[in-house]
Amino acid sequence: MGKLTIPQEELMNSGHIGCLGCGGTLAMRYLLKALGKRTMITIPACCIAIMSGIYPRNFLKVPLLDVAFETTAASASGIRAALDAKGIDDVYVVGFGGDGGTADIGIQALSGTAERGDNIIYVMYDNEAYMNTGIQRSGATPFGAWTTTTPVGTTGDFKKRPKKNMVEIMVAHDIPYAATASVAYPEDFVKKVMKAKDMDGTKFFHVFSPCPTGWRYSPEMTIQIGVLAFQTTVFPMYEVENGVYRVTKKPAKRKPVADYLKLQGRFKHLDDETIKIIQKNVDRNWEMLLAKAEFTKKFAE
Amino acid sequence: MGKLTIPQEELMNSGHIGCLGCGGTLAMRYLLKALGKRTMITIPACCIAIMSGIYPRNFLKVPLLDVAFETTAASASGIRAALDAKGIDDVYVVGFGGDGGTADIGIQALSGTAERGDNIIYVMYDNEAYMNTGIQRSGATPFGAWTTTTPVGTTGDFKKRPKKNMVEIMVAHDIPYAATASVAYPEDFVKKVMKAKDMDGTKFFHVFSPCPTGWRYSPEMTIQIGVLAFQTTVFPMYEVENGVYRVTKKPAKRKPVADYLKLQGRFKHLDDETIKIIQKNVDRNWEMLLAKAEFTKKFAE
Amino acid sequence: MPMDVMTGNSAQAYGAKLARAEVVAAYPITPQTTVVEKLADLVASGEMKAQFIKVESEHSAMAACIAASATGARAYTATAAHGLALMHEMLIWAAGSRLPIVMGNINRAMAPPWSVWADYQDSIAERDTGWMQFYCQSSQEVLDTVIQAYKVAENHDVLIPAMVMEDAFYLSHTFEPVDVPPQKDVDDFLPPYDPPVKLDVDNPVGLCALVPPDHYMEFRFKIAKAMEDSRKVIQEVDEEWEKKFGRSHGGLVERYRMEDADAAIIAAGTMSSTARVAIDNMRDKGKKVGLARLRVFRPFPYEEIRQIAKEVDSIGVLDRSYTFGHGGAFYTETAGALYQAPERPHVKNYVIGIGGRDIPPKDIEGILEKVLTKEDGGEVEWFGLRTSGSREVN
Amino acid sequence: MPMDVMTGNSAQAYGAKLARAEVVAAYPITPQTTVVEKLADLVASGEMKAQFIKVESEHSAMAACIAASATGARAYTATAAHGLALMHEMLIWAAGSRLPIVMGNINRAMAPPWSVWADYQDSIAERDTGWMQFYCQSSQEVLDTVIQAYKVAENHDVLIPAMVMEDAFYLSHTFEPVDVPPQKDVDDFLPPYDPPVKLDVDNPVGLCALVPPDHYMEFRFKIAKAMEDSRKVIQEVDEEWEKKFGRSHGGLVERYRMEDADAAIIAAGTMSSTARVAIDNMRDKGKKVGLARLRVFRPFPYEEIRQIAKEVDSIGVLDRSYTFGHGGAFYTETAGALYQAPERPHVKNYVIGIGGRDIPPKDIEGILEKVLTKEDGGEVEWFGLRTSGSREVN
Amino acid sequence: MAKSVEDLPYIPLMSESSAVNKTGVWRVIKPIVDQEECNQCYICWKFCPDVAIHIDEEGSILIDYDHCKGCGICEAVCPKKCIEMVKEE
Amino acid sequence: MAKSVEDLPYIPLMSESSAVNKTGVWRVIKPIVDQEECNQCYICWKFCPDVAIHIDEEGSILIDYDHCKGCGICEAVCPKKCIEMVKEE
Amino acid sequence: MIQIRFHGRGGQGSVVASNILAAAAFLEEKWVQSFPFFGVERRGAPVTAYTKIDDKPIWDRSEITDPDYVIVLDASLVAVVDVTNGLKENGMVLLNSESKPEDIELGDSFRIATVDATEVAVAHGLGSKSAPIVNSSILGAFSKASGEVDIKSIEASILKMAPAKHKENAAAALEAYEKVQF
Amino acid sequence: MIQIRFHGRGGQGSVVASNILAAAAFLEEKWVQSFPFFGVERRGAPVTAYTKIDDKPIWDRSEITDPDYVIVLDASLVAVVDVTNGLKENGMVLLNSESKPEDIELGDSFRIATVDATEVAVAHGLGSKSAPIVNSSILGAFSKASGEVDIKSIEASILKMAPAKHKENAAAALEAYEKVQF
Ligand SMILES: Cc1ncc(C[n+]2csc(CCOP(=O)(O)OP(=O)(O)O)c2C)c(N)n1
Ligand SMILES: Cc1ncc(C[n+]2csc(CCOP(=O)(O)OP(=O)(O)O)c2C)c(N)n1
Ligand code: SF4
Ligand code: SF4
Ligand code: SF4
Ligand code: SF4
Repeated sequence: MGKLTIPQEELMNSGHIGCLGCGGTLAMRYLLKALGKRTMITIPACCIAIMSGIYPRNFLKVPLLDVAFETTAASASGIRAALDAKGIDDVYVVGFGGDGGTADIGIQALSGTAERGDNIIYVMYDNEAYMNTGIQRSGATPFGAWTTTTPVGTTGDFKKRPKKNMVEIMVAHDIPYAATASVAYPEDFVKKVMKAKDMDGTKFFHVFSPCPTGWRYSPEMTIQIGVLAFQTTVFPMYEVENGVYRVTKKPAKRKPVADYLKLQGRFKHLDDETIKIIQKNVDRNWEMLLAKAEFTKKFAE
Repeated sequence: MGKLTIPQEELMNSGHIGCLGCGGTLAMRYLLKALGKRTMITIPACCIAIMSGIYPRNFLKVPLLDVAFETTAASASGIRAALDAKGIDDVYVVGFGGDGGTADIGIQALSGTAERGDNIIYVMYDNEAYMNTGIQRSGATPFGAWTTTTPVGTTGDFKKRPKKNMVEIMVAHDIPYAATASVAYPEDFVKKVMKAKDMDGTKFFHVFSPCPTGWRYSPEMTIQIGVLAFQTTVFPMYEVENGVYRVTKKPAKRKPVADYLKLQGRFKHLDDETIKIIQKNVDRNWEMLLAKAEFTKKFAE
Repeated sequence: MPMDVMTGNSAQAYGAKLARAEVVAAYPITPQTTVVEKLADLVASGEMKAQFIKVESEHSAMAACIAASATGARAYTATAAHGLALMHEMLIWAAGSRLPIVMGNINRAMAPPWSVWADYQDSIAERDTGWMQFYCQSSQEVLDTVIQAYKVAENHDVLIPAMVMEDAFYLSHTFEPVDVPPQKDVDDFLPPYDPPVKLDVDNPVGLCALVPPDHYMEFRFKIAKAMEDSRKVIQEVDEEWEKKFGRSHGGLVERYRMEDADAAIIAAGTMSSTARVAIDNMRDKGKKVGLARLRVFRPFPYEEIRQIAKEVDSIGVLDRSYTFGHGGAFYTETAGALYQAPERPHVKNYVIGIGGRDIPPKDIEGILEKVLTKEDGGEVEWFGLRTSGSREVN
Repeated sequence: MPMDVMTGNSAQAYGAKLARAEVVAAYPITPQTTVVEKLADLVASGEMKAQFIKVESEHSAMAACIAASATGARAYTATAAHGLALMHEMLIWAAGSRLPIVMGNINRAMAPPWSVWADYQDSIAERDTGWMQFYCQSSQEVLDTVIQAYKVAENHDVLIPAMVMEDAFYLSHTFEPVDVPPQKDVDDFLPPYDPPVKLDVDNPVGLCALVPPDHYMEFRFKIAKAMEDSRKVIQEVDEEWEKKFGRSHGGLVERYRMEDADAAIIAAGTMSSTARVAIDNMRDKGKKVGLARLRVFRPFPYEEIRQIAKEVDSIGVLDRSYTFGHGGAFYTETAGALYQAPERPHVKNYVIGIGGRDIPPKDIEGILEKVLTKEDGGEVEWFGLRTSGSREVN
Repeated sequence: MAKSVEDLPYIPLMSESSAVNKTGVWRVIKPIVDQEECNQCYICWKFCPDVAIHIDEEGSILIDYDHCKGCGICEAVCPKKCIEMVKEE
Repeated sequence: MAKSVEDLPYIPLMSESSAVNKTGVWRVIKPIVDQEECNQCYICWKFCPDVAIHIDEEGSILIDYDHCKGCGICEAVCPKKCIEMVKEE
Repeated sequence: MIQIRFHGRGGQGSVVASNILAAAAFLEEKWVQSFPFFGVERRGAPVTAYTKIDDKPIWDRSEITDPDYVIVLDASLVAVVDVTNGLKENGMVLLNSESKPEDIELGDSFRIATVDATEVAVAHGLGSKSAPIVNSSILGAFSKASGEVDIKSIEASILKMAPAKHKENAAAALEAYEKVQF
Repeated sequence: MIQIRFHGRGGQGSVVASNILAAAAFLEEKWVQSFPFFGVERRGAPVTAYTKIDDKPIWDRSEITDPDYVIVLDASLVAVVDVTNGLKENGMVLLNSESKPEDIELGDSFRIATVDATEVAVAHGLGSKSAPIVNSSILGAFSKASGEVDIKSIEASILKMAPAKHKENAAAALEAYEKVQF
């Protein structure tokens, strides 16, 4: 028998009703592998919230509290406080929300939790739009993307503002740990979770979770899309511990963003000019990240 | 007649009901001097919201919309959209909120406005607690401070988490301009507003606004406290243009934070050990800021 | 595009477009989503000239509408269920500010448990916020009512915001014929928004002052008064609409086969559409039954309801929501209004269709039968509840 | 500390402390602030063992309470007006989840215009959320009711959250004698919270599923049923309290001098306290008037109200809120409940004290006089409205 | 199927595994593993979003066709190209 | 003072300057300017939170005692020490 | 009133088909309603949609429980979904299948029609063999097999409402109209 | 029932005074209520608070419009606030003032009492001359001038409830008790 690179135990059930090739479910699967059974999870309205299908089914093997869309972090804080009140200190508390539920409507609760430093793990699985309601723009939708509320039309009304940078925002909250991860790199993700899970305070993960339905690509390409996001540095892999940046995985050679964009229907309207702008922004962000990794080194204690 | 260093026109009325020596009112006064008459302002619940006293009085000479506590930025976006719909493009739209209304309950609306890049000016006057309701902690309350909800007590329950860093959070939103300012340095503040007001997109100001009532110092010291915050670099003066940091004013020689803390009743319970921690954090933040100013230089276009 | 086939949600969007809404601020939620998407399309294609603020929550959607309306722009939004609930504070704000915002609400059951199907708890739970509430029974009515609602709301005797309700899926996603009136005719009908006061740099005033006990009550009374005055305006606007466009939606309460009826049901939304079939069937069997459709729930049409009480001797009130601790809101308010009526028909409450349970004509026939015979057994019956024992609560 | 002098807000905080609330999540708002501050003090001094989550908004306060309660902890919060309104969605959530959270609400008028003074629009606008509502008339009742509310709410036949109301300033900031029972006695009265189901890693289940139309209605019916069953439990718990602590607060409706009364007023909160003085004065003049104090508005005490209707032939319903488009909620619901009663006394609505307007005994005497003489002139009167003409709306 | 009110718990507990949903019926194309070629690297196992690939006692890859939706990821990630998607009958 | 409902506008407009609030009555100590010494640097003017220091036509500092609350900032910031706070009668 | 129920898989356009059919009947001055059964629509997962057609306004807004016609866009669904549930006696099932009507086993009380809509669709460049877009073809077949809606109206509706490839879809409908067996 | 109204400035502790007075009466087994007039309390701005004292439970929760006593913590307020508004005929005004009662002009229908509470307070180290904490002293004076509440009860209440300097406050009350003129 070969060697497994991530834990074998499955705490997510099959039979969930995610789309074919859904990246978000992989994020959940890996996370639970890293955390194990003594985990409680709270999920706001999003694709993952309805994975169980209908009453009385359940796609998870750990305690699960479905909560209102904008309350994930506050709910996780509430669970933690209840456990603390009861003296239970060996259970991980996770808030697991989509990018919309995290970066838009849930950002206030998350900001509050992080400011208080409540001892929870927050995972944002990022499919870059409101998918559960049918592909509307979110704050995390990248520049250039089509969605049903950035419908291109005759006015070229694709998303014009950059993707909201949640890791940076969380780092600004002075939390002990924030990191990116990708479903295309489960070992990296699992390792980061293992590293952070016992730190005190609020831990944040931004997990790149490709969505064939919303991004308009064929379901078998989910992992490939994740790999390209990494290789083009559209979505780099890094972690920030107490303000100190570390790139956890560098592409051997950076590929042009066009390689990533062209596989996805949501970008098919982009002209070369716009792709150039995107490339420029990706370059700048990547250089910024490297520079931060460099200069924050000396702030590591 | 001597020379005025800031515009003479007063767009704020006397007779407002702020406390003696209120720093927040100065923030409003300077802001309006910098923006002039063609300004619309929206104010959420906070000390400034009730400055007019009771119906039918008004402490401002520009159009004023009092709004619900958590809606400042969304309200500013709404005003801007209405002006755009009517083709009015020579009016500044300002959201003016306290630290609680901005960093806590209003952060989501602000984050949304910044993500969309709506063309407004947001000013957070920071008195480091919920003052209008009687000095409860806010996310912007600094480490170590007493408030009525961090009452020290026998458990040493002063605020234990650092002040939420709003400028950093806003910079992470990729806005064209974010800056600190202080009522102790009106020229610096006015200059920054003049510089930013015509930029397109969301502009953010974090204005240090000492509060004799909540900070427990005698009202005549408001300016002095602001000066000390600057000199100790508890609250440094800087601006961030498109991600590029610039320290706009450096203290000739940094004073120890104790000089700042000891003037204020809200810090009187702090022991030397804790003051040392505070000093350490202030040092680290200051060095970080200088480092950022250094490394981001090359990202200036 | 005069007569076309479209969903209730498209009809909402076209209503907003024809009304020339200038600022749209909205957030997606099933089953409202296609309203937002349609508006995004109309704006992106240049067909509709509006600023579309793609807010990060419904709370901000309503906040932005309030600010835009206070600045003198015609503002529109749409939502459903949790989105509406999240706006609650802002709904009270909009009404208190006397801003004639119009909002579509696609009635959906509230969680938990999660549901996306039709029921009215969402909008019933806003009955105390000071908004007018229109419940529609067809896509045509949705489109027409959005436009009518602006005309009513912006009337200077009214200046009260309005919600235009659609049943989840039964209207929102149902494709059916709709006559789309020409823009010119709508423009004739609905003049530009012209508020008595607005934010204006040339005329600076402050809005939403602090008002101590010496005047607060008087300002609230003015809202009460405006809401009372809206009754007449709603009626007139629907009549004017009929004159211009050839169809009326019944003003506050639409009557169906009420002539010489012995018994009537009071109902709203799509179930009152289905009820017509049931009533026709009953009438075919010689049973004298009729329908009073609650098109408007706020202001509550107590005059019209009292009129019904004069005519029949048994009334069934059908509620697609239930207020825990009392009864269906249509019922308790109807009973409340009838207390002062000289006539005293038998009145009973039927709670039905909760959480999207389907309401076929035969269920309504079953209820009509009970209403006719004044069948008793408690004030409130959860009709169609799956049970092995008794059906009543209350 | 047996008998002490304290404000209603301190009484709230001591109630939560004596009930051994394990998780407190709250956000400050005038006039609730001193509840939060007192709790912060009690926790910081170690007198109260609780986790205090200093949330960034009321929406998160209720979300955190819901999650804590679902994890098996006794949860408490307090708020007022805009804070309550901001929780609206979460209130429906808490009730739908059947979580016995207890919350203090300091009734304050809603903006705009801004006001910090007493009126009930805030909690009336939550009448459809599925929470029990207790309105208190003294600080003593506040303290006792917080503890009673947990006992009622946590009863396995109930499992419904509860709000304990105080009038802004009239109770919240009024210093008066309060008997603080010993912790031991309260512990005897109120056992630890023991929910049928909770989040538990050793027993993992999921809460708040997606429920399609085939079962949603049945789950909602269970809430309706639980709310009905709470009536008995509220009564019993108050009786048990009286046995143990020597004072009752009247169960759902407290009666004052109703013996042989010809006319009665229905009122709640501090105005019913003041009304006693008015009633005594009237009785002294030989006028047979009484008071039915609505201590509980949810569940609505229709049985008790119908009993009143049997006894008197004129009723005045006093509302410190107004539902635009109908009438005061106490009134419309009272009239609704009376519709089914065999007796039919004269009933009229008096809207009073809106936005903190003071209600002296002589005003209530004025109303009692009108009620006695069945003075007419419309269904609803805004009593004390400053006007040069007519006083009525509706 | 639908239960009456008396038979339901007081809240809708999620107490049954979603594995009762036979999502295999969604499948239009079907993965077939060439067990000969497979070198048990478990990359397919790792990336299956439907937890529909199991490792049996011998360490072989086993596809759970009751739940496999036929997304084709396993085929796409298999470095040895020993999984093939074929049209469902 | 309190108006009747007919005399109020439809919403509570803020249409009157707050200057009608004579906040000078709050004052316990009172700034007195030594006009001789004052060199018209206007630093006191700049920092008065109550907009209670005016500059007259000659450029002199003028204190508006109707609104000055007596916070003492002007005294504190005056570099020439020519403002003195004295107890209010 | 005529009531039609569609069975398909997520991604095959059953809801669009129900709308196009309604729009086609509307062109013939009929009153119509069409609507989906709302669940979670996932690619490959079973999906249901409905169309009602009548000569007078359709006030009844309740679900369809006893259809006159059932249209199945993917024959493999027959094994998974009870497609004839509630179908009226002598009602018709139209299947996308290579088989002949007589080879389809769905009981004796229904009329069966079949068309190889997949083949037709692929021939007109509508999707691929494994993911064909069959909704236009099946509507063409329905026109002929049911006689309820004229093929001209179907064609016009497709030209107006198809999300893409209007002409190809129309042509496919016409071809399927010819090829349907019943 | 006895009704007392306090006038002071924000920061002088009028509300605390009203509470201490209520608590003192409560010690004498009276029923009490005390509450502030809620406005924005700013340092220096006029503030009002109330105390009600009775032998039986106080059900009347309305505001006090016709007090029996008015206590003015800062004599300069007389120029700013209508302190005798509603005061009952022959009611008493107690003023913190250096003047003698007979030199105070507030009309003939009221009794006047004065005490130099500022001097007493400063002598006991309670605040400074410009910001004295006079609330304890004035309560001591009230005890004597009104005869409504025993000075022992006032003292006990101060010891329990003063926010700081319990002893000094109690001593100031006792001294003012002796010094009040009426
Ligand atoms: C208050 C509120 N507004 C809107 C919704 C509707 N809603 C449910 S899920 C969802 C989108 C979720 O998007 P995201 O968080 O990005 O997760 P995804 O579905 O994309 O995985 C929306 C808008 C809701 N449930 N509650
Ligand atoms: C939803 C809501 N919650 C709470 C309040 C009460 N409230 C009004 S102002 C305020 C504090 C404001 O604090 P901040 O924004 O820091 O401004 P400051 O008063 O300190 O100047 C609070 C909690 C409110 N108005 N609305
Ligand atoms: S829409 Fe995207 S994120 Fe949602 S279940 Fe489908 S693939 Fe996953
Ligand atoms: S409390 Fe502080 S911020 Fe508020 S008015 Fe007073 S001094 Fe200004
Ligand atoms: S096709 Fe997809 S669902 Fe099926 S086994 Fe392969 S990866 Fe899993
Ligand atoms: S004392 Fe204060 S308020 Fe008065 S003039 Fe000087 S700075 Fe202004």
